Amino acid sequence: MKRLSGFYLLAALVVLLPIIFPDNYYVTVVGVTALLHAILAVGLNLLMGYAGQISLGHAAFFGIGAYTSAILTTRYGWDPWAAIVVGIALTGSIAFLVSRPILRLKGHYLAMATLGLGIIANIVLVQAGDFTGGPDGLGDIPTLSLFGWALDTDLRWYWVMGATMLGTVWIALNIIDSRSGRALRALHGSEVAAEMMGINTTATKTGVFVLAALTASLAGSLFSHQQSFISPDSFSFFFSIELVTMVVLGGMASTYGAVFGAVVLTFLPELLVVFEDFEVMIFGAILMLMMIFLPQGIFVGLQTPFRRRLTRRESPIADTPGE
Amino acid sequence: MNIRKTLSTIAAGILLSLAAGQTVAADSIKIGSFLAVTGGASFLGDPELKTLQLYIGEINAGGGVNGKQIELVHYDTGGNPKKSVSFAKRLIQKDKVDLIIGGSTSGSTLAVMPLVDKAGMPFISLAGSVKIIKPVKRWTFKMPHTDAMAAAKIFGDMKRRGISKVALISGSGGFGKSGRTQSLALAPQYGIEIVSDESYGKKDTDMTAQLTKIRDTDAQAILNFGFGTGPAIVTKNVRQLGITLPLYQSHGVASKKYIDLAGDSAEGVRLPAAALLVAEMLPDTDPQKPVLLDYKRKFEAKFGPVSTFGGHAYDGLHIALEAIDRAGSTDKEKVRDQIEKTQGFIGTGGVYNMSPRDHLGLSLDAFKMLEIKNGDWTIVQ
Amino acid sequence: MLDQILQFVLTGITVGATYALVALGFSIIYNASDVVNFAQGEFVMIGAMSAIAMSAGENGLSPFLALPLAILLTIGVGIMLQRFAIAPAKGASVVTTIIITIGASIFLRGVALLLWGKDIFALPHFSGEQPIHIGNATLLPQNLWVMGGAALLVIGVHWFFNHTHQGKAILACSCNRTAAQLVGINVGKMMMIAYGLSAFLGAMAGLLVTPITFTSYDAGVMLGLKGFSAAILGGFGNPMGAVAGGVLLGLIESLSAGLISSGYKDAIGFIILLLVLFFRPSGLFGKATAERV
Amino acid sequence: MTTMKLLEVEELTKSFGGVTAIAGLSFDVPPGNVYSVIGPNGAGKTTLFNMLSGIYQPDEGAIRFQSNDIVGIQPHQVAALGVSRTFQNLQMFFNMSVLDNVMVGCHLRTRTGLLSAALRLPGVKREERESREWARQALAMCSLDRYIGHEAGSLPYGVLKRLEIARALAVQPKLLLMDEPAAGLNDTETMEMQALIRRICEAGITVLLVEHNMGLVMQVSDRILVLDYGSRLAEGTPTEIQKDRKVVEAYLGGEVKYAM
Repeated sequence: MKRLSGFYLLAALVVLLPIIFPDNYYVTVVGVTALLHAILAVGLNLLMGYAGQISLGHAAFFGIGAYTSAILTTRYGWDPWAAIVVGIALTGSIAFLVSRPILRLKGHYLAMATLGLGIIANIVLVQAGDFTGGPDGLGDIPTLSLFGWALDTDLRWYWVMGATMLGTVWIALNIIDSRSGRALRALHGSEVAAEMMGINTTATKTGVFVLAALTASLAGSLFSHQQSFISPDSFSFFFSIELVTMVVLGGMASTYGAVFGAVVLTFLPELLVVFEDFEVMIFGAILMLMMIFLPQGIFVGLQTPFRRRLTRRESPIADTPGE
Repeated sequence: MNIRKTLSTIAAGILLSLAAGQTVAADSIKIGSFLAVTGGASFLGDPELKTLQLYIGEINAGGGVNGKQIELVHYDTGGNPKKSVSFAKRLIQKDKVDLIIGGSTSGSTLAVMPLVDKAGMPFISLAGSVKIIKPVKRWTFKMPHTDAMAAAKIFGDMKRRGISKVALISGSGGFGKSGRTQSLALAPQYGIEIVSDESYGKKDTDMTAQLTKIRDTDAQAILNFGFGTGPAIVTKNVRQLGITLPLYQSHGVASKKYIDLAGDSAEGVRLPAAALLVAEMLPDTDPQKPVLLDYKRKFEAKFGPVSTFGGHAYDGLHIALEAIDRAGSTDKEKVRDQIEKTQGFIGTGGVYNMSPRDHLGLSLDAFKMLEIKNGDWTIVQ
Repeated sequence: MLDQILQFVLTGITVGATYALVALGFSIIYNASDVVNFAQGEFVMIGAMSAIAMSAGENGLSPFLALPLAILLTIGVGIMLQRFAIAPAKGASVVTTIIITIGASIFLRGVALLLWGKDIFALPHFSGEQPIHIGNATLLPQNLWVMGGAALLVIGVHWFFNHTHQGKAILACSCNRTAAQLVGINVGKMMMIAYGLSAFLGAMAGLLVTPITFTSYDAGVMLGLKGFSAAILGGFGNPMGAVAGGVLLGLIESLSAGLISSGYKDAIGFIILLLVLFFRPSGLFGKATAERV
Repeated sequence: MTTMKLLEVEELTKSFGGVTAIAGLSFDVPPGNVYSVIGPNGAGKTTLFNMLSGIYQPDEGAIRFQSNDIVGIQPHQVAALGVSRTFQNLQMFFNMSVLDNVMVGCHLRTRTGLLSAALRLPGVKREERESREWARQALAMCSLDRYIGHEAGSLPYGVLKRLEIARALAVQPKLLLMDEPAAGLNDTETMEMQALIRRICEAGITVLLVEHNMGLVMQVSDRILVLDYGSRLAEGTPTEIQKDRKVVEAYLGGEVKYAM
């Protein structure tokens, strides 16, 4: 299947890395974080890259998932899997409730509203200390186990996170290349025209907003069980910005770009630690330069000239347009 | 630890003495550290790192420990717990350190505790929260006095002054929140009623609204738990509003910077702090005095005014190295046991007596109640 | 009770005046170039930090020299931001420029960290710290400096845009860049003036408030965030709306800290902001933009 | 008589901040016709279109499409009833390919939901194939076959004008609103457009046309409505309109010389 060839390549990479580099810190530790970020970025990309609805508060949904899992398992002794499901349901409901008024807004107003939402969620995590553990966080969150196979090593978490990431990518690719995906992209292109094609843009926006939130919630739950400790710092405004940066850095409206952006932004600070005090400055400079010279994102920006050369040679009868 | 390792250790020792002056030997003691050197808690992490570097350099120049050089592997967390977890893993798995000293903030420390427990890695935390050592976790130790001890010290002083109604104001960061929780829990034991419970954000620039409310209560004193700019602004706002109630701060402001920022408004403010700040004023009979003066002299010669936070790193490093020395190896299990057996160690924070039930080992005496007079610290007798 | 409220209001206006200046800076840059400049808060930090650095120590400059130099330096940073980060990315999407300015703010913070370290610094109060009493409420002379300074700056900016040739030229650029170019306006120069003006406002805010609030290399983040919120609350792209939004946000925070809950005061501020947007999707004083089909 | 009216507009009024754009306008569009609306700039033609397609809500009056009242419903619901349109200022999905643009038009003819799409359930593939086929047909009708693999953003203006029509046709509308399809086109392209409008009409789709090119309007229309300041100046066949004294004075007199 040509449509999914990129996906198979990605899957092969995810599977081969720990086999080629067993017990490598960059694979099993940083790699797991990169995979987690990729799940979040792919979800957010559906909303931002494809549907064109900016969100600067995505960490809130990540946090709701994480905290639901943490609170239900540590305070009420729930089974982690049940907690994940409840977390997803709760996040979905919250996202659904806020989506209608928020998605009426456009551009910078939407950015502000989502940003505000994220900050409010974070303040609640900090202030509702009796419930959330406050800024000190919640610890002793049990790990997951799959059919008696406890996820107690970094490698096992790598497999689970990798599988989830691939699942998310697969679903995202399927959606984009479908009736619903075209509806998303259409409303990004022109909301009025999309309406005139019979697309209920309000419902479509709500749908993708909730979908992105659900993905974030799942990622949050996994994060919670993997780290076994969470605190509000991990769900702050800065993390929301980081997620947006991943999507934009990789290239908006490209699922592989989102994965790529997540990987780059996870590894970059890891590699920059050697610069110590210069790290912050260098990170800022790299971010600026990449966006100035590759405004469409690294992945898309580097891919486009290459692809254009391809399409020029072939006659334009390609059956499936690129994602 | 098996014989082969011991032999290779000896061999390495010989090689090392041959190649005297070489910095890092193949078999060195690797100390890992992750600290909040940048970010909002940098005033903790910065002096901590400087202290570690200063003393490790000095010890290496003097031949190291057990003939081994010490190697420091450090990462800056920016105070972010998620980064702390990732760096702790890096220290354990990639750098394969022998021991970790770090976690400037309680959030960072609490985040890595499950990890070090699983990995069996001795971990000396430099953060304040009482949650770190209560309940005791096998592999985690802690140097700074707890926030509960600070609250107890303050309430004890208030009780002596006949204060029974206190207005509490705290920062919304981990330190402030945890201090608030401990204060609320401890107050009844000292017959103290908390009549007002306000808070402020990390980057807030004005607390007059909260303090105006406090002014209109019947509080007899104000207690502020927080660090960074917050406490200095609180201090200034208190005076601006003409509030004459005694103001207590926590050990979170125990550095000269606080007096600089708050200026005249800081006059009469009381706070519990380690003896380091008033080293010169201690009686000569105090066993801590030489240690404190020595640390102060060395640190200030290179970096400027000391803070108690850097002192925690001094204590942690020396307790760790003494434990390694006693253990005769860097076997993690043995080192852990030896840290737990630390007795009568005189550090900057006080005299440490650890036990399996107490991974801090400080008593309330380790805190001095200080008052700011004429822009300097004085000891309240 | 009334005394309390008076105190809350005085506090709110002081804090709000700071927000207003930052919001005004956001607004000017947005008007001129359609860019949301998330490095706006860094201008405030650079103004304050450079003034402190230049006047510090034995050989430090006198404040009368250090303050103007700090302002000039900040203006220089603002112009360089435009030249080297915004101008080369012409035609980039909104989100891309947002990331660029976020990158710029991180970069500037990194430079400040290297140059001036991580410490917290203060500037001396301009005219003493003897509180002024109004009934039972008090304020410091510096509070008056902040309010008065902000008011003057706002009036100045208003006058600049409505009564000077260059001010009008910048407005023309914001309406239609091509048309502005055709009537002989040097768009590049106007952009630099707009960024310079924004940076100037940031630096002034920094100098005015630092005696009260202190500053450090990372002080710009929260100010940037609050300034953006204020600009949106007032209606993005409406300079006077931004000012009103700033003062309003300061008042909301102060009053909710005093009357409702200090822990949730920021949350209350954002909730009110969200409610305003739900009912007025273009902010309080923003023009509703009907979609042209 | 109801069968003779596909679209009925009754006493329609709309004003913007005191300026009346449409004032008490009434007309009927019979099925199978090309019905044109002309009038000088600012006569309210686009405002009328926006109300007919549900984008604006009228202040007063009624719009009935096949006897369904469509005042107060959303544009996508209007589309579902069988009304499609093109736009004066191109509203292309520039972020998508030509084929995808037109496949969006097949939205109402397919059912796949988010969930089945996400999991690529069996029916999805078949629907995709159908949509692609329908899109190709619509493209073929507008003579756009050779652009099928292109990105919409890379096409010239004239092609985009036709692409917008292809997209609207993919909806399989009963009524197609065309807002200045010939604006900005050269003579050859205008002739092609004229032929295309006829083809669309012959395919059984009623066309409501707003156009400034009088030559095209007179050639292609079955009936013409002349608007002036939001109200009806005249209505009739092209011949009637050309003879109408009011029209000639108010409008054609000035402009038609240049246009024809």
